[in-house]
Amino acid sequence: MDLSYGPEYDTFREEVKSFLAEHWPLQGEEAQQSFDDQAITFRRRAIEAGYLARSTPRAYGGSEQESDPLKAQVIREEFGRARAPGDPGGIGTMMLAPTLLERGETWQKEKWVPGTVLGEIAWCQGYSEPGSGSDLASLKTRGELDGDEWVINGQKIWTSGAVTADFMFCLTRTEPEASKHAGISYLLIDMKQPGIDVRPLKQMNGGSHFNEVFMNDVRTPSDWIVGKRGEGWLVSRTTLKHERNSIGNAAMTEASFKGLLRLAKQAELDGRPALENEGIRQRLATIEGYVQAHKCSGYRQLTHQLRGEEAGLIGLMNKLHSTNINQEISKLAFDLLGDDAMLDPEGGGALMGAAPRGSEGWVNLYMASLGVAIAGGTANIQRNVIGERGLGLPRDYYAQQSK
Amino acid sequence: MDLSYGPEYDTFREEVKSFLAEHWPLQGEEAQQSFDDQAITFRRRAIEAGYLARSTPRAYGGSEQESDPLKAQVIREEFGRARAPGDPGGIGTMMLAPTLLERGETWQKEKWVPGTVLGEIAWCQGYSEPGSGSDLASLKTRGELDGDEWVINGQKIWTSGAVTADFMFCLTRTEPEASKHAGISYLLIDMKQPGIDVRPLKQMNGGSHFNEVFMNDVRTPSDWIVGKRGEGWLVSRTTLKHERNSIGNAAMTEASFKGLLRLAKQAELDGRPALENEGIRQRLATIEGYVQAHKCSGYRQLTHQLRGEEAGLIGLMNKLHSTNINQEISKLAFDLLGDDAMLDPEGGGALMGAAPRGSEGWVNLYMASLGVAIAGGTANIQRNVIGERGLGLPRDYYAQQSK
Amino acid sequence: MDFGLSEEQALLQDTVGQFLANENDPNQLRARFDSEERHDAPFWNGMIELGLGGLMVPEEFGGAGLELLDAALVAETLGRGAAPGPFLGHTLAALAIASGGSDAQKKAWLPKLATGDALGTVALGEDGGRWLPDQWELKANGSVSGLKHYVPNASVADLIVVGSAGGGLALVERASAGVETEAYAGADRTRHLDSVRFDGAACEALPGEGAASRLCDAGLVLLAADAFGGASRCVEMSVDYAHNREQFGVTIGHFQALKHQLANMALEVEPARGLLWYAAHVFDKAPEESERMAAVAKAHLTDRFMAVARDAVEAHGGIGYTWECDVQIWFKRAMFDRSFLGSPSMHRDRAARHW
Amino acid sequence: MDFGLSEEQALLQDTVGQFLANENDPNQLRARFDSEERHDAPFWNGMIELGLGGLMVPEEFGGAGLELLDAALVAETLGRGAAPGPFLGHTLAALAIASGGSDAQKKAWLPKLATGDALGTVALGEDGGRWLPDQWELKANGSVSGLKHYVPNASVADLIVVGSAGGGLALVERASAGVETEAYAGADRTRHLDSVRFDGAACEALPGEGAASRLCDAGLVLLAADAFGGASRCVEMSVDYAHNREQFGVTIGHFQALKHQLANMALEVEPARGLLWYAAHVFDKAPEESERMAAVAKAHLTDRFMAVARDAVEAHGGIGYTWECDVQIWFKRAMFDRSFLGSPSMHRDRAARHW
Repeated sequence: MDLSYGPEYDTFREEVKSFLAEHWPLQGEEAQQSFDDQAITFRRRAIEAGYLARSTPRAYGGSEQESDPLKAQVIREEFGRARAPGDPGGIGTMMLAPTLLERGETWQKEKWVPGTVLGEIAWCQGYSEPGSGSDLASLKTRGELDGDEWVINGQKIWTSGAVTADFMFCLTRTEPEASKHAGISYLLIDMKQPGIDVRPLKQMNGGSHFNEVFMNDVRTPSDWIVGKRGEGWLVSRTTLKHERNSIGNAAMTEASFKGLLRLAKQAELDGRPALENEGIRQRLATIEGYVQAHKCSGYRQLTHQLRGEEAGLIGLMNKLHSTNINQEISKLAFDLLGDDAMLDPEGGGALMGAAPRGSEGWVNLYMASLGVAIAGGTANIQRNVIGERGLGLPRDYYAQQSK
Repeated sequence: MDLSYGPEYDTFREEVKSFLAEHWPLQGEEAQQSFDDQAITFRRRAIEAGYLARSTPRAYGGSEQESDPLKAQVIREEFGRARAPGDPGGIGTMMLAPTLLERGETWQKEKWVPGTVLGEIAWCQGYSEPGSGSDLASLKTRGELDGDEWVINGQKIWTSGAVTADFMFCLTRTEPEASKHAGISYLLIDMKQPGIDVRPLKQMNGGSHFNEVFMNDVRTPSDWIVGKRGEGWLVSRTTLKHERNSIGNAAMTEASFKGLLRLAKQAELDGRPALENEGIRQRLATIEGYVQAHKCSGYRQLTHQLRGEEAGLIGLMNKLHSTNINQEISKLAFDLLGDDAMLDPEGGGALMGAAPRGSEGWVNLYMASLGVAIAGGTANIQRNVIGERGLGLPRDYYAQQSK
Repeated sequence: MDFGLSEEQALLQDTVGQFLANENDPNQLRARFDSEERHDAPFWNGMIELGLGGLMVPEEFGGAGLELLDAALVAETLGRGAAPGPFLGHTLAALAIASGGSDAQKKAWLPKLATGDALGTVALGEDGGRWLPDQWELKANGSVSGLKHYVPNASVADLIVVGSAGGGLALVERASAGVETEAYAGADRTRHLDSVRFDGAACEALPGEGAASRLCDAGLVLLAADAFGGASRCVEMSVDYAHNREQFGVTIGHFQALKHQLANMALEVEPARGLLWYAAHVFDKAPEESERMAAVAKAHLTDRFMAVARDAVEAHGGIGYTWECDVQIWFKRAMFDRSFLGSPSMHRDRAARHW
Repeated sequence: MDFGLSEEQALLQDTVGQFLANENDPNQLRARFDSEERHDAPFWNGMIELGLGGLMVPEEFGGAGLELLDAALVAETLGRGAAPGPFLGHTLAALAIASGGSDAQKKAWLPKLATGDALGTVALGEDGGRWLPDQWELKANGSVSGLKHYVPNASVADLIVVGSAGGGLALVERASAGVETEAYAGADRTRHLDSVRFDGAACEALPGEGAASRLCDAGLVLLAADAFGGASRCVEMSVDYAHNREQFGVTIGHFQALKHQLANMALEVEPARGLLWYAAHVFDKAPEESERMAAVAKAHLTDRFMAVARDAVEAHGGIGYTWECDVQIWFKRAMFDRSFLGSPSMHRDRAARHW
């Protein structure tokens, strides 16, 4: 057991540092560009140097590096420290690019992957619909071939980033006669066309992270399909083989806890410092146990990756564990706010970030911790996954029937 | 809203008191009898006076009083204060006698009811089997008619009082060709015969409240059956129409909480009185909220009875609510025990009683609160009942199928 | 022995419930919640016409002469319907005058409050969560200066009952010189809060002893009642959703995990109904128990409401987290009920003093 | 960077696990648990033959020269198997001498402890939950008098390491004059406890500085390790039961409510594995973090074990509450782990001092 990165990676870290010292922030005229443009300029160089788009082939605009989760971690750490742009976050690099690389035609990869890994092209995901949450088999958005174009009608929901996205990858029912999963295709759609109506979904905290997307006779070329007709369900399940940031999540949870500690040190309860209250201190320390466990689980998962092993049970627990911890953090913070717990939340767009600084921010987190619990699979779905895939328990009857 | 019992019942209470002053404890020679015999002698008089066996017809040894839950409550209070024997507790008076009265033949009522309500005859219940917990339809104990006798073979479990019982009322599969519930009959069996082997089930706390009963060619007359052949399932579900003791349960919970308070006043935590610890105090006060709510729910349920109304949702919650409260009480007590929380529990036979006085008793409660959660339907079954019968949600798929 | 509602009480709840069904249906409620207006006078007038302005005002002064239990049943119904408006502060102001005012003060104010000609409120909270009589530091001696926080609907009130040092109460007319209100951006958009700064404003003490603690106990019970109504509604909304929303070809109420979560929610709420009744009942009939039971009820019920509102968001899935889903209205109402007049932990400590 | 076990460590766990599978199968464990004998010498000798007597004893003194992480992995495996015997006290006694003993003391005792010729234990607890060096009041100055509570297997030990006022440690031979043990009726029948009364017994101080706090930190980590192993086993037993027990024609694992309870149990346990490793790792490699992490790990893991043992009883239904069901063995082991060396709340307060 060794938590240091070892001399090889110390050397690598120095290389990354000198690259950054030379290339970020941009200088001279380049520094006058918009931030997005600066990011693209910088990423181009970082890809050339082998630091970004590491799993993407050079042919499609990546740097095609051997998989090395520890190098990836060093890069994240140093880029983070220098506040330099890393790989573009979000659904484009996380889901669309890997899917295209594994399943797409050559021309599709050439057309979309380079711009995606650079951050020039933004994507949104068209999976969920109002009538189908965890039950994708029931989706209703339909596409019909009209000459050499698909004509798409339907409604998507929970679509993050739809307002700014250039394209959507969209599960669409194209084979109405086929049953359930078998009738779905994976279509790519230009978001900047008439017939697409994006309506932000306002959250209870006032922010708007998600959208509804209404599609009315939306058109896309017949060959903007990934995989064959009716294979969309399979395509959407393409395994993601990127270098997962397993300890980033743990670091965020730790940052939240530190923020809670700061709050507890400042807050008063019944006229005394809150930290002197034994009930508060015990609750804090209990949360600390979970936070430390979560942090160490991050190390474990990184080690599994380094060794090329499956993460197993612990890999299935990340989301629910951090959700639970963040809920406990936000509840305790709420109790420390005193009368400020009646205030309107500071409705940021973000679902969850570092620890808030003011009362309204903590009220926001009190609500946002519920949103996070729901986004991308409710706690109950997470428990199904742990129970079924982790503990080998039988599948739910109704889900089974619906297959 | 009026929590006093009113003048009518004050008068009634005085009558009960003078009856008790005259008749309990027994005097002279009668006081030399065994306690069980004294109880029977006393109950005979109390029935004559109309204070016990109130819902049982005079023809079958009862006092045949009009239903009056408040009188019943006054009687319980005053008999309890005088430590005089009340109606015999347990399954005989609670389940067998009402079932016989509603479903039995006249000769059956005459034979068994009077002794049961007096406490001369003790019963045990043969429902659960090792392979069937909440799923009674799957039970395997079988009875075959051999001339004018049933011959019964099988095994029952969780049979309280089997060691001392005179008879068992036993669900038995007599119609093997009929499916599930339809093949079951409700037989009465003399427990004092060869072929019956009662083995106490030792609990984790060392006590033995339950038993296994093994039946090997056990015999009972062919007419010791309640209802028709194959109707046993229906018979076992005969509604109980006795005067329920809805606030007795709440009083026990309150007594437990008071015991916890006493413990908290005596205990030290990290060298200081536990009650000064804010965490402990908040936990105590949080429990108090539930205890008070439970107590008031008892008043509500009594009022529903007095008014002849259905108790509705609250009536379905009694057991799970008190189970939850008792678990919280025992957990907090456990935290107050310090190093004594390593001690062997005082393994009493009782599952739950008033608050323990010493550490071993609290350790016992810490375990017993789990046993109570399980006995007579686990928490999950209670939640099904609340969800299905209380909130109108659909029945569980598998339970439905098995009907 | 009768621990249940009388026919009159059931009728009172029905009447108010019917009024809300007509005048505060989901669309009307939504419009009020989203509105930037902080007071809806026509709606409040409707409540006044029902007699809700003077529930506990003695009949001789034009009120209904009812008890706290009745007012709590109304508060429960208002909480169930998330009724917007100044009922809480107004009712407490009237109670304060009825129980602590001089004859002249009663005559001057109670009829107006009962008829809605005057709108009352109470200014209790001070810096650092000092909500209760023995914590107040604001001095009121002929005139009053200083700051009160979280005063319900102060900007539209005519009369403010102000808590003062030593546990006293004083009347201040909002239109007087030296009274300024400033709006809070509170989460609960059904009951707006303002801070009130007094700068030498004229005030008149209420002479009656003990009125301040009666006022606070009553406030705790009314908050608990609102919380019970709101929590019940959260359970109902979640159960309704489970009956209607489908996944995998069946309504989600078929899923045992959700069914049990809903059962647990109901179990958190329903048994507390009697606790609420009891706390109101002893306020009316056994005042020696009132301080303790008001504290227990407020702590227990407002905590349950908040917890069950969180559960209701989860039970609604993604939609539960949106602004358009009504659950948020009750969620934010729970935030108000829980903090107003002091946190559950503060009241648990108060209840613990009686052990 | 490698936060995982080495091949040697995995092998060590396998070896101990295999030994337990052979020598402490469910029937053997049950016989030991039900037995009135408080020490099973042949079984302990088997563990000695595996080298478990001197895991952390330096090789020059006949031990394996391993670190706390290795000992914790063994303790985890023993916890998973609910292995009866004096491993905990013996290991801590050897560690105390190895880290705080004089050369002569090491030579005199370590080889014997490693070979099992002597059985060691530690006497730490005093009245009122005083478990830790800065709380000890027993005086040891050439001779020792006074009472120590909850000493593991004291009645069969040869050597007792006694904690003394000022945070010192001293060696006392159990056979000395003035040493008397008395059995506790502890719930955990796999690790028997005695009180030890010293009455002018001869003792010999360990000269090394800081050995007492190292001993206690190591003890906390070993308890956490035992708890992790036991908690994992509780989850496994419950999952196995859900795979086998049938109701309504299907295994009960089909019922979503139970499935989610089992998922929650696993979620309480599995993420704590890394915390245990980390606490052991910093004891070995970064002692400045050790006090805090040992406290966090002990509090967190022993609480999880107790909670999950309760859940396991419930997950087994009626049978889970019986003596014959093995769950109770771990339930009672959890009671030991949670209280021995001080409660979770005490250690949380200690961890909080580092904030």
